[in-house]
Amino acid sequence: EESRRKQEHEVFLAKFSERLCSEISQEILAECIKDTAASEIRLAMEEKADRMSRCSEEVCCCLLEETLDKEIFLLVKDIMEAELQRIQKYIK
Amino acid sequence: MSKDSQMRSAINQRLIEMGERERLKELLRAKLVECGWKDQMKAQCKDVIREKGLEHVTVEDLVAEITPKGRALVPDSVKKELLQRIRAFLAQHSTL
Amino acid sequence: MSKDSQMRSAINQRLIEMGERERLKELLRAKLVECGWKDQMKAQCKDVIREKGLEHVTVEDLVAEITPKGRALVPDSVKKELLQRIRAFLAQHSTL
Repeated sequence: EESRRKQEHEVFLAKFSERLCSEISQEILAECIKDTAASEIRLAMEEKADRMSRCSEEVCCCLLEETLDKEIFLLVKDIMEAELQRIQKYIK
Repeated sequence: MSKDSQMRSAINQRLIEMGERERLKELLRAKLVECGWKDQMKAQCKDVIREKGLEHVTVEDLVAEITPKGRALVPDSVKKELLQRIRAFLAQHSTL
Repeated sequence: MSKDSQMRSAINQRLIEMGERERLKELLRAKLVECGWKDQMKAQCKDVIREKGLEHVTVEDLVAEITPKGRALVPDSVKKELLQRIRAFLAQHSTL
């Protein structure tokens, strides 16, 4: 009877161990997967925000340069023409 | 409540009281990092985000997508070590 | 194509499609007049012409000469306002 009881207990412990192992594994895997997914999405969002900020600055610089170049060219052209006219008038 | 489930409750209770359940969880977390599983999971997440586009993925989607792979990628050696540790603990505390 | 250049293209595309790029240029031109930049530039041009003599200056020379100064003379507040306006636009049209 004693040995039968002992054997039964061992079988119980073996089953219990496997069940506990599987429970803990599932719990930790779910936790780790959720944490990893959340942190990877957060990282990707931060990366995107950084990129957006950097690229906005670059686009802003291009726009500024483009506009300045055009404005400077027109301004110089106008002034040169005006100066020429002034001199021509003076010569006449 | 059957005798088995009574025993299960009692052992679970003791595992919690003695802090062993937390230690087992901690061990598994550490092993998952050590064996590279966590890095593999990060890479999987990055792949899914890249494929689907960040704006089309939620945490839940990502979890659903990578969970089967995550389970399959746990090395047998890690599972075995956890099981051995549980068995050793139960054997050490044979009154349980 | 790198992720950055893809993003820059997408931003430019969006600005052009919605007419915002032209509006931003218009805003910038107005700000350049308002802050006195245009008057300063005119004075710069006249100085160079006076120094070198009109017969020794071409439009290209003058542009090359005054462009670095022209860029440096744009007040930071104007640059900041332009950038803020771009960011606000992108925040409103955040499907990028």
